[in-house]
Amino acid sequence: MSRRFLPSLPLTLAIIIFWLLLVSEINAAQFTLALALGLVIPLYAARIDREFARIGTLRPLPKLLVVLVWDIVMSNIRVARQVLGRESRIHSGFIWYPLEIGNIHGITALACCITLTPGTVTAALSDDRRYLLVHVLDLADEAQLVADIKRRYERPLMEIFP
Amino acid sequence: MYVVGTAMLLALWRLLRGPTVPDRILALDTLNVTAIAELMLLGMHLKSAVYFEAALVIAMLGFVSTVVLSKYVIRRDIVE
Amino acid sequence: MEFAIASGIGVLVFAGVYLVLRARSFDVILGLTLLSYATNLLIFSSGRLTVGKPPVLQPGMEATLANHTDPLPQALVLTAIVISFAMTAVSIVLAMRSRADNDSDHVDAGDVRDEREAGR
Amino acid sequence: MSQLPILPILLPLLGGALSLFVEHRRIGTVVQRSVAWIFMLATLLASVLLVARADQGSILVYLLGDWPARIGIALMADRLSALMVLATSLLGAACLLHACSGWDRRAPHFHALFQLQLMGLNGAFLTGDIFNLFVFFEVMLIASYGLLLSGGRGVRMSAGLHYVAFNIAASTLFLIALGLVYGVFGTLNMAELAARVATVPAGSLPLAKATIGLLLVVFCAKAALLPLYLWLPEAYTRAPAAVAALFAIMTKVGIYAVLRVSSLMLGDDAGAMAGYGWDWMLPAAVGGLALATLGVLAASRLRVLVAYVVLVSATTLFIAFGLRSAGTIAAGLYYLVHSSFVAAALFLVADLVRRGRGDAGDALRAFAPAPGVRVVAGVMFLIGAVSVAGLPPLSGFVGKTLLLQAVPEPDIQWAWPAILGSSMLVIVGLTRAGTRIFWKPAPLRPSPAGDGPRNARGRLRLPETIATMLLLSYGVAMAVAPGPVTAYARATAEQLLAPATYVDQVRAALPARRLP
Amino acid sequence: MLELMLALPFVLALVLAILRDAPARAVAWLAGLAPLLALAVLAWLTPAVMAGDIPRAMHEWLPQAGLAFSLRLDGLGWMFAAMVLGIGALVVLYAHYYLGPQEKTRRFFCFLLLFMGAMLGMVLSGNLLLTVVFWELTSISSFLLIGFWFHRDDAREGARMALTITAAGGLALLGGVVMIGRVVGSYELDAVLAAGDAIRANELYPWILGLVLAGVFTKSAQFPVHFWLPHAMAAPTPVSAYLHSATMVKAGVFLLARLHPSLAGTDLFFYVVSTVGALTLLVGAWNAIFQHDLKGVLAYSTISHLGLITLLLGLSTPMAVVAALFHILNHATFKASLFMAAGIIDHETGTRDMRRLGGLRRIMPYTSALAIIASLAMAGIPLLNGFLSKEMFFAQALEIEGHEEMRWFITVAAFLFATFGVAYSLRFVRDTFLGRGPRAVEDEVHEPPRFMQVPVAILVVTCVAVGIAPQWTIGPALATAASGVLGEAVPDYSLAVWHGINTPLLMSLGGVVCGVLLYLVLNRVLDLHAVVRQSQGRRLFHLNIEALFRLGRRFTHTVANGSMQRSLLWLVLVAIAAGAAPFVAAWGEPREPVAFVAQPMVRLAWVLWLLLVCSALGTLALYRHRLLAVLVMGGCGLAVSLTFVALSAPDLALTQLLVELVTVALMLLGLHYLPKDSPPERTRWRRLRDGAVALAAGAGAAALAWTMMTRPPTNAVAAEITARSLPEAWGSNIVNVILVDFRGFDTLGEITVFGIAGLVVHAMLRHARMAPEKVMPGPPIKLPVPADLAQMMFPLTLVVSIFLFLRGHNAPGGGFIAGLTLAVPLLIQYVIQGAASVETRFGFDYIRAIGLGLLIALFGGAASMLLDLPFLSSGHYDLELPLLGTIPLASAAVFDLGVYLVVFGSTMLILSMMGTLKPSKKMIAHRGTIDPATRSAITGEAS
Amino acid sequence: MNVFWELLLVVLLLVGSFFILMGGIGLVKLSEFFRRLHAPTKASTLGVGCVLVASVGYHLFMDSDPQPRELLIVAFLLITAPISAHLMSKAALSLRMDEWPQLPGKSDEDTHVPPRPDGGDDDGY
Ligand code: NA
Ligand code: NA
Repeated sequence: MSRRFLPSLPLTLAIIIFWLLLVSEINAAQFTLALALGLVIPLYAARIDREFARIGTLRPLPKLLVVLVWDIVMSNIRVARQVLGRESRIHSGFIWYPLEIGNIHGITALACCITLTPGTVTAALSDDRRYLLVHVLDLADEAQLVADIKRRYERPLMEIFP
Repeated sequence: MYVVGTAMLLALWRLLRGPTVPDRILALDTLNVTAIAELMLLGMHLKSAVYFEAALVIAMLGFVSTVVLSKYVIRRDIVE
Repeated sequence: MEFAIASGIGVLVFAGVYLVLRARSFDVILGLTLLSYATNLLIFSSGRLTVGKPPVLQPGMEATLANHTDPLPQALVLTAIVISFAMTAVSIVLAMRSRADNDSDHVDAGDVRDEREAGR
Repeated sequence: MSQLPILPILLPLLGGALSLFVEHRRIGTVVQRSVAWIFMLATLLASVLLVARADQGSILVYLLGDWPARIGIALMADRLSALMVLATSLLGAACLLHACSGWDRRAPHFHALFQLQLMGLNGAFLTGDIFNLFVFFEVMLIASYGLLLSGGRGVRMSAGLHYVAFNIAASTLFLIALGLVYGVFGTLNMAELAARVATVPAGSLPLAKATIGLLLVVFCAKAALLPLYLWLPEAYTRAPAAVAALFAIMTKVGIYAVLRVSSLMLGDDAGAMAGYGWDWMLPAAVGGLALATLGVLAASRLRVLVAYVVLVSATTLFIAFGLRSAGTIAAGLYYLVHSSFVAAALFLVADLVRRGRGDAGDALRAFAPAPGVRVVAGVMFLIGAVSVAGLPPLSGFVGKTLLLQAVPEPDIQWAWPAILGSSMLVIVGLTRAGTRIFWKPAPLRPSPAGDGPRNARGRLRLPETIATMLLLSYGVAMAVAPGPVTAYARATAEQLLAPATYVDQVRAALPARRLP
Repeated sequence: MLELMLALPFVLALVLAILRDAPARAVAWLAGLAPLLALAVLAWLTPAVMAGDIPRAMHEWLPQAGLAFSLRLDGLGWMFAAMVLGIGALVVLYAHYYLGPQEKTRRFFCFLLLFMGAMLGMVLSGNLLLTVVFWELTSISSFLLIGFWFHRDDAREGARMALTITAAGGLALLGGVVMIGRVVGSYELDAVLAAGDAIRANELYPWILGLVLAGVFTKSAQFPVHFWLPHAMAAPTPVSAYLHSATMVKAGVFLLARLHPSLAGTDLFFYVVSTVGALTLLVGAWNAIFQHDLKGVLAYSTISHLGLITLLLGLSTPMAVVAALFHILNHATFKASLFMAAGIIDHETGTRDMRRLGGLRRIMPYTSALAIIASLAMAGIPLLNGFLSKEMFFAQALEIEGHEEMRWFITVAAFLFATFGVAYSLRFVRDTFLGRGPRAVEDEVHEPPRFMQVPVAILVVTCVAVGIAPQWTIGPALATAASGVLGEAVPDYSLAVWHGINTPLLMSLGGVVCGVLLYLVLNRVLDLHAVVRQSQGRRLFHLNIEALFRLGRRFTHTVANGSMQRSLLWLVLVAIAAGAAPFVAAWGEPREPVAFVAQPMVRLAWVLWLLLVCSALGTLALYRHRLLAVLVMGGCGLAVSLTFVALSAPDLALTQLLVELVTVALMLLGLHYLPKDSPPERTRWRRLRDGAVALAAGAGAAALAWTMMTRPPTNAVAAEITARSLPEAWGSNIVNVILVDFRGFDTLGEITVFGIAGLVVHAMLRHARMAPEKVMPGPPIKLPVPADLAQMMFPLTLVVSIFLFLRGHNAPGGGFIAGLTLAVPLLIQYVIQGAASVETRFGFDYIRAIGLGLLIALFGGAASMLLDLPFLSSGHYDLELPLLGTIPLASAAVFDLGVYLVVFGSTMLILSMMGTLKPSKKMIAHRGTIDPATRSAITGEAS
Repeated sequence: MNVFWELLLVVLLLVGSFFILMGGIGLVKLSEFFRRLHAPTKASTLGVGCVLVASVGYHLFMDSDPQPRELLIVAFLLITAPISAHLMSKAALSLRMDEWPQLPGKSDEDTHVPPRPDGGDDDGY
């Protein structure tokens, strides 16, 4: 029943928050409207969604976010240095990142994390969803990088998207 | 603002210069992103909130042209 | 500012007209699109140029043209944009069909074909 | 508050929207056609009422949104508008009838597009706002693209491309002109514009002239005046019959707009702007007439010939209106209505011939169509040709005589030879076409290439015949009882030559609820 | 009564047209009924006319043009009416026997009655415009009659030639008549006839005369346009007997007689008319001698006699007019009978070629006798009617006063006329009826059915009767007719056969003798049978007409070859001219300085400017590589959007941005089916030309924009809108208020356009068979990561869309923007997930969405009409809800909802149609696949 | 307090602008597509993020529109940037830029896609 009328609670919540942020006023009317939207839109969105997110636990999320923001800032600085510095010192290249996580949302989130962190960008996902092709701006130690990604992002994500 | 403006010009240079198609797509994408920043700066400069919608729409949908162009490059047929 | 807009319009018209006079349907469509940018700018500038005074009324700000730019041309441009978009869509599809049916994307493809038929 | 002026716009819109709901294959053609006819007849009724109201002499001003005309949009139903709307509806009814013989099932969305085309035409005739005129131009044009292209293939597509691209370019120009109009005059209402044109400061005069000049160029392009007529023959030739027939009124929209703008803004009250543009338009009209006439002679297919006949009538109208006297304008209006009907009828006849001759189409060589078609089509062609060539006793003669009579003394020396000479050559062209199409016997043994009558589908469909006859009968009626039409045309011309009334009526129109 | 008389032929023609399967005899009876009944009416009116009365009938037709349906029967009209109807009745009788059973007699009689009616109308008409109407009707109906045997080339050509020439004359006549109307102020014949002096004194008189005479001469086959008449002989003989002897060709001289009181009496008239008449007379008579075709002889003889009549009318003396009228009657009788006889001969022997005929006297004695008598009348032999009028002509020629040279000229012409007339009559008689028997004709030649001869006999008897006892037979009629032209000025004249021995009689005798001699000499010396005379007129006409057609074709093909490039070039050129002309014209004039303060240009604006200009030029530079051009144009769109933002137009910027996105998508969708790049230009010259044109256009546009912006604005309207927006339209976003309220009607039209665009695209693509230009090998790619993200975004964009819609009235947004904001994310779904996958999940009837949107907008606007307010009058209502507080509701929002739906539906319809085209397998193979290895990274295309 | 916030805003703006500029410079300066891809997509993300946060703060204090709506822009950017990057790199890969000889400063390692560790075949990229 609840799947039918409430396909995705996170989505509903997101919509409500989203709406209230958008209108930037919190009163009864707007809240009712937000609620209505939050209930109705997922029903329609469900038609497009192929695989709805099933959330395991949200516990690792805060830590993941902090790590991510920190990484973004740090690697941004690094990239900035690289950009300003001499280009010949950069050694970039592709690596195939072996995935453990199988949930497509997890993969997506991981790909996002990799891409958002400067210095790495996901270029492709293999058809069998077992490898991510990652381009690395400055490829110093391939194994180290893979291990970092696994530790910092993939593990927490596997908890969130089992 | 001028800094961002400069960034836009750099992107424009890449857009016109190429050399490859993805480079130009990238430049267009960058133009979009810098435009958002520029709009917000303008909003601050003019103390006005009416630029929000424009920035929001660029942020939300500006990537569409990137997606469409890339897809064209990949497959020629953008809706398969 | 006025000079910039006027010259921008001029450049757009220049590029647009040149492309409109090309022989291939797609080039013509590109040209028409550029021309429609120019048109939009021109209509827009008919309300004269004002920076930072959008025609959105705010509480406490008197509803006069001192505080707001002329809204009418904006509405006109909006209509113009929509209409030219509709026309662009139709012309693109038409270019596709003409290409598919007449085996050429030359704008005068039909004539070429007619002549060929007549020559038979 | 009378809602009459807006009905010819809203009814087809409603009809078009509803058509979209009933056009599913399951619902069946009967329902589709019923919807189409209900709204067609309702529009016709509204136009008749509108003419009746307009003929009382006052100009109906309809303030949309209850805003004063200067800040909102006003519809203006004067005699001219009402006449054009009625002509459109009459023509539309016949075209619809013709289409109901089968084309409407082959062209997707035909009924919706058809109704919306009527909406566009009526809107263009009724609006009193120049930007709104643009909008309705576009409604009309895009619907015409649809009607032209829907269900078509092959060469029609490239002809369509020409038509569409040219019109888009012209519309772009229209927009540029409109931008200038607002920038220079600060208003879009045509009556207000008329008032402001007269008081334009000397410093702005060249700009104002350029603005109005560009507007006129656009309208002339739509009206297919020299040298902007090159788009017309192809487009009209390739269109399906019912659509080509409806297109007969499309060039008239451009002429209407020229007449409207020039009578309002370039009239005698317009100060330094009075008469601007006509110095160029009259020679262009004469040149256009010459070329159109040559086109009639050159035509290798009946459709092309009729398309050039449309051009001949359009350019003749420019001459009539360009002489700018009440008499010539009145004659021109009569001629306008008549020529729309007759040209439309000829398009339908051409289609009959095309079908009746199988592979030979409507080419002006070869032979007569199948006997079943030949007689009826021949008689209808004869009537149409006599009308359009200006031979008595049909409407063309009346129009031509009125025009000849009204040409002012000093202009006789060029206007008469132009009019009579073109008539003469049109007769030559039509005679040749008629004798070749209806009088030439089919070869006894069809050649193996297949251009014999083997493929002829020599069967008349009743709606087609009735539709053609209906159109012809409009013309015949205009000839048998020309009094009302000419009287109306005369009154219209006088109304047009007194634009001050128009301006005053607009300014005097008060909103129902709002402050003025 | 006059109406009845005139209506009879038309009504019966209609009856014939309607009756489908009537037997031939009934058809003939019905056809004959028209002239017979009309004759009865005429007879009933005759006493009054003879008494000098003029019966009239008057009905308004088009008073504004002076065109009235007014009929009047004066003497002249009476004479012609009698002739038209009398000979008409005989022709019907004759034709019934002439036309074979397989002929379409019904149609023939229908046309014939039509013609009879037209001719009758012309002679009865009391209004000059009405005369023109009937005049042209005779042209049209004679065209149909001449072309009756339309399967024959000569019939078609003859008909066309006749129509072309006579219709041209008709147009000239129309011009002349309208001029007469200008001078006189009325077209009523009475007024015109009374205003002769005014007409002759008017400076337009030469024009009037020229135009009217052009009509007269063409109709009556006068030199040099006489050549149509012989070619009209392709008509069935009854037609020739009727039209080309008695009626249609007489229409011209009728009109000349009719307008004689108004136009005649000047030197110009005298010289022109009599010279043309004299020339025609000679040319016709001379040519008649050399014809081999029976009808050819008769046709040229007719030309000659028409020339005589014209000449007489040109002489203008009362006596000459009487002679003209007399000769009209005489000629009608003998020529009609001769034509009929020729028809009988043709009918019976199968040929009209005199070289193959002869000796018919023995085979068909009765017909021969009649024909010989009629020929003698034609030759002007005494005791026949032709002699009398010829005598009068001679007398008039000798009596010309004041124009010595004309007197000589015309007298000589008269003598030659007599001579030639005798010669060709002689030839006609001898070659046909005398001598050896017919050669190479079908056997069994015999007399025709008796009733076929009756009309001939009647006519011949008339000839003889008039010739013997003119005063007794024709006197009253002639007097009546003459009074119709001359009024009170009818001279005393004697219609006696014998006037004593005088110069005219001697001339006649001399003519007969010379004629016989001429014939003998010609026959011996030249061997008449061997002379083949080409009609120069026909050849010239043909050449001219063909030249005309060729000219038309050449012009049309060079000017209007259907080239779109040329159309557009002209449009641009004309626009440049129209824009520049006023400035060029005002170049030298002093210009007042304009108080103009430019907006300051910040450096950032230059960035935008650079972006705009560079990407515009970039597009231009890269246009041949289409993908790149689209890409760079994206920068252009962005620049325009940002310009709008910078210049205080957020709504515009949003719209431009969204439209830009969709446009790029559309272009790429289209590009899949179009060649990847444009071939290089053909010629450098063309590039330069277009470049120059474009440069001029660009400079012009910039100059116009600059000039406009430097003028002080006149924005009272904008000020009023701004002030009234919130209090009266309840919206803070003035642009949106304008869109849905002040100028909501524009928006209604605009969404209609948009909706139609969707429909058009749908209609064009639904059954289209298209093949992509090139296809990539391999299956469609899957994009799981972007798909997942996009899927996450979709509900959020939906929220934004609703937000933009709801807030639009007070902040940037509104139905249009919101609709696109909804459509674009869906487009992304199409792109990333593939169309099939989206459409199966998100089945949406876009067409109905468009319809629904239009309906909602319509009803939203029309709601106010219930309150008797105009369409689109906005209402405003604050909905008080217990928990939620006040919710403002504006009727404009309903309208905007319609906009929203239409925009969404139409955009999606377009995108989905373009995205889901299913190409045919065959066509893919035709165009081939792309080898990824050959693609260039620079253009993205296979090289 | 105010000074502190203002200072923070200024710092945010400076940082944001700096990174945006970095993106632009990187876009122009770097020699090869995949390297260029790094610079703007992320530098811009952080840069724009900073600017937006600054904007939120600014409007909060300037009281012109004291709402944190700009955060939504950040959210959207974070979602869309990976999509763009992903597709652009796919596009670049599909054009096989590694086989294109003339790029300046190009080294093999940059554009050479190593074989999959498990030897799997992946044509689709
Ligand atoms: Na709009
Ligand atoms: Na609007």
